[in-house]
Amino acid sequence: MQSIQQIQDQIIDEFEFFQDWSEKYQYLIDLGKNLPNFNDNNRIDSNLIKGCQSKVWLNSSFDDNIVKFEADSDAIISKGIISLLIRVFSGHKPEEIIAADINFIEKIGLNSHLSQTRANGLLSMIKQIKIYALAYQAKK
Amino acid sequence: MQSIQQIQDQIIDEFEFFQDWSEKYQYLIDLGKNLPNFNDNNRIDSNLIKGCQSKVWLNSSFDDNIVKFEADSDAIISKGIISLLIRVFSGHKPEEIIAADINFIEKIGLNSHLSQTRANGLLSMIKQIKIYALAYQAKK
Amino acid sequence: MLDVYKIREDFPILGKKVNNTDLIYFDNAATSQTPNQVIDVISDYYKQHNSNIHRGLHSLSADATNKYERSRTIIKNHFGALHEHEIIFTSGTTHGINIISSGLEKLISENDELIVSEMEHHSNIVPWQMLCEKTGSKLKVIPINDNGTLNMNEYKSLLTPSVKFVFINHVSNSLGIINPIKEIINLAHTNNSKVLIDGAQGAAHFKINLSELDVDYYVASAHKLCGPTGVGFLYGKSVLLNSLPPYQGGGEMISNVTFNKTEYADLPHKFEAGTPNISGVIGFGAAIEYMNSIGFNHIESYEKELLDYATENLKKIKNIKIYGDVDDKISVISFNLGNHHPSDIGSILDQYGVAVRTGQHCTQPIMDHFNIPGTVRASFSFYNTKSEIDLFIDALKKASNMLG
Amino acid sequence: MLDVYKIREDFPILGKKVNNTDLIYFDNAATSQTPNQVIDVISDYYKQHNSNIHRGLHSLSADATNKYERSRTIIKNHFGALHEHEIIFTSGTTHGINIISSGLEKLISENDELIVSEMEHHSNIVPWQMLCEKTGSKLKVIPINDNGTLNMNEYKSLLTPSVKFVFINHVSNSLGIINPIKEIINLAHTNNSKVLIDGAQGAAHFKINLSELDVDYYVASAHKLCGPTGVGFLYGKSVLLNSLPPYQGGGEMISNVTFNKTEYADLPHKFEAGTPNISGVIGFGAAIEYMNSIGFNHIESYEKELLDYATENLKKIKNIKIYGDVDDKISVISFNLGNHHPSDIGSILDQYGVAVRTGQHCTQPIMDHFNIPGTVRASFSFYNTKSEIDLFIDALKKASNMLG
Ligand SMILES: Cc1ncc(COP(=O)(O)O)c(C=O)c1O
Ligand SMILES: Cc1ncc(COP(=O)(O)O)c(C=O)c1O
Repeated sequence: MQSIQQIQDQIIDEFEFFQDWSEKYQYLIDLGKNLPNFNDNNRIDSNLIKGCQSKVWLNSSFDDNIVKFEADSDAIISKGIISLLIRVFSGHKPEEIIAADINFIEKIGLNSHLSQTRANGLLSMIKQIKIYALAYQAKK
Repeated sequence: MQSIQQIQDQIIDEFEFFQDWSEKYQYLIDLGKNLPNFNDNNRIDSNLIKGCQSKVWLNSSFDDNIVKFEADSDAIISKGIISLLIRVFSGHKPEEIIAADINFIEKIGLNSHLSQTRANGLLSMIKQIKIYALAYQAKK
Repeated sequence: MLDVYKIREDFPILGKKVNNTDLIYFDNAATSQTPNQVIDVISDYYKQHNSNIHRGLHSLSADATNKYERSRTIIKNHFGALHEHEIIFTSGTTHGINIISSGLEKLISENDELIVSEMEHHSNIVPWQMLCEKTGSKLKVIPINDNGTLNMNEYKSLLTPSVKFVFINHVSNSLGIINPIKEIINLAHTNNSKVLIDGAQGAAHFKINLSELDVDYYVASAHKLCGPTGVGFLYGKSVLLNSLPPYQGGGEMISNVTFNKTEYADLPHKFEAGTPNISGVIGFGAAIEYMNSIGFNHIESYEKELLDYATENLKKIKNIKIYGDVDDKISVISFNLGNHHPSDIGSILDQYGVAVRTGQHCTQPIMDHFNIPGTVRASFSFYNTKSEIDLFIDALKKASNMLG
Repeated sequence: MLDVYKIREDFPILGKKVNNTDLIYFDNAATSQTPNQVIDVISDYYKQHNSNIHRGLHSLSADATNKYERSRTIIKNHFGALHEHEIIFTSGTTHGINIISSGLEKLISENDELIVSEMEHHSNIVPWQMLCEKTGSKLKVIPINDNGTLNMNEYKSLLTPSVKFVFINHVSNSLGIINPIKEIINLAHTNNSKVLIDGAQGAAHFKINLSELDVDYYVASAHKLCGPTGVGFLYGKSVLLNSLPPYQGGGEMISNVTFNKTEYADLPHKFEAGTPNISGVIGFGAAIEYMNSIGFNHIESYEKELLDYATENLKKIKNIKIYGDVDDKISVISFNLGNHHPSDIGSILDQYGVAVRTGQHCTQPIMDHFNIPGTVRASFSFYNTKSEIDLFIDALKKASNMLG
């Protein structure tokens, strides 16, 4: 299994191929479309993340000291971003998630293409992911 | 007895002698000092005029179809201005007072030497004088 | 006729580039842009006239006071109020509504009813909900029809004797629909109900005469009228404003203070506690003068032209759904494209330099009515052009392709 | 050291002529003047960044939001708050006080007592009188000593267990006296009372750290801090602000609206209903940065120098009476000359270009205490000079001669 940093580096490499914002957006849209189906039972209010203009649901599970995430959104670009976050965070130990320094978003130049509102949504997602990890670590 | 307009014209003539604002102010101050004593019994709240920074009392009497005014203030420049107003208005018939068009203040250039706050106070005084005249006319 | 290219020179921001392309600003219903004529008046205020107002004896203060009060006269004249003191300066529409809702606390009781509509901005819903919570009175809601207009029959049947107040927007901010406020006011008055009109969107697009309308209260914000942020006005009939208690306590709004007894000042000062937004009020006056120099009749007809042009061309796009597509509208178009989320459309349009608003537009009940998460809202102003609309529609088609 | 002649170049208004003579602006306690660094930021906002904030997806809105929130960070850092959301933007000190007084309506009851002082500004008296009227609670008043300072012994004896709140100004606006707020806060906290400090005059003259002071609420206005009109801030400890109900209803301050139930947003939005004074907030941030670029330590020591110089020279004038002539003061001098009415002095000084404030300064109880109709108040700022003070004293002597 790759480390969180390794995954981020990989994503950064992938984005270097894109010539302009529209290719990046197209890639995010495609990622969004291919996000694995979300379990309808988890599409509940308590899984909603505050602070996004679109609805974003995030669910997590913990098994064998590994946290897994699944997520969904009613907006496709949000789904694409979520897909990247899941790729980065899902399948790691709580302590790794808590310690992770998330730098790929800036490096792939997504920051400047995300409005403040979207960027806040993204921060809320990362915060929620870390809160889950903290909760699982405390449970141990 | 001169008309209200004649008295105003006289005041305008007098002020033409003054070279600058300080002479005008000195004149007002002297007028204020020489304002006849105000009857202490009339120094009551109901005679106070609203809208002046200094306190201004205005009292009136009506006899033989003639309105007489007396006034006082705790500020000397206000007293000087009041003195001019009394000279203009006191001793006239209610209908003359009501109809009077007060133009001397602008013409003697006092406007530009009176702050908004003072000018408002002046307007309040004239308004109160006219209200008294209206009341006496109604009584007839 | 209006020379739009000449007018655009007054608005420096319209020459701006965003995301390496020309800005196309179609978010005018959220806030309008500000011409040099207003920006310069504000700068000039700070460079030449800045001083606290009303109580000062010195020349600078007299100067600032005159300018501030001159704005009150400009606004009184423009909106056809009878007296200067019927114009209360506020920090905006929301503040104006809250002055009234807080003032009514003592005047509304358990058995009274209030009416709002389903198409109100949250600013014209939440204060009345708070008032109802405090007083035990009941809030009744006029539903909208499926074309977005108010259901006037329902309004008539809701207007029962216990209704004390009706709160309606002049123009819906999310749909652009112009409400028949004259009829709404007349019906209410026949029923002995008072009316507050939320004019946040109305005041900017046509000239109105408040005393002829016979409206009881009217509120608006300068920032939607080419004016600065942080200022607006509340109009109220003298007799009504006089019957309300003051809103905030502070300097300006009192005439006498002792620890035994405090007397409140007369209108308008009673509602203008503390140092006001002096530069904002002066800028607001300049904005009204600027718009009048263009002429509201020209603004109205040109904006109608833009609306018709955009509506016609948008309708050619497959799967577009416009909400509130009726005749009586200001230049606002709210739509969705297929099943795409409005935020996806908005984000891509932004990359093409087109600024539109997406989401609920602070009118969640409308979105709930149509069962949608929100809309894309393009709102045009008299400084926008048809070629900007062309570029917007182009960008929209590209967004549609990208989203597939 | 501070180079006052260099600093004066930042303030265009200081070069103005009034009544054919150079303006000498000594009315800084009423409102401070605004440097180009702030004026330009405001113009630039309207020329390059104007947009409604927070809910917009487009770049311009993101840009305006970033600038607005950046001001919150500047103010949080400058005043030593722990969190951004402890800084609520208001339209000024008066508004900030009213948010708290209205918020306490449900939290204060008949048997509670509140403390203010005899030296408060009306803005820090009237809201509490209104609160007492609504709740039946009692307002107790700390008297001042004849030198103008707070009677701290009386304060201690007023601090009984039923006292829930203490409301005191940091610095008296009419006398300039600096109150021992650290001691006032500690005594109140020992008594389980909360403290609101009215910092309208304090914030401008020295650097303070709100979390170290452990104050519960603090309010101030930008227009007294080289900033624009119509903006200020309310600081409150998170846990206290969270316990208060919202003040105004409207957009921004809610997270969910239906006609059945409305949920309020988190801090700071809960208290920032409606479109805020965006350009004002951004200008406020610029003003704090400007003053920090000069340095509050320099400002403080230079203003002290001006105060001492003016006090020394004023005292040489026959029949002058200074109110509040104590050591712990900001650069404000309140005085009367013989029996002359302050407005007579003020009017003549104005003819010599000197702008001072005259009257009660919204502190009628202090004037009642000294049994005077008002005072002449000269207040100096870091951009004033000793030669201006010389001219002022000259003019004062001439006024005295004229009045005889
Ligand atoms: C001590 C004090 N409190 C409150 C205020 C009121 O401030 P504002 O008018 O900015 O609301 C002032 C301003 O004069 C003041 O000096
Ligand atoms: C119809 C309507 N009402 C009220 C408001 C609130 O105005 P403000 O935010 O200026 O207080 C708006 C602004 O979006 C509006 O469009």
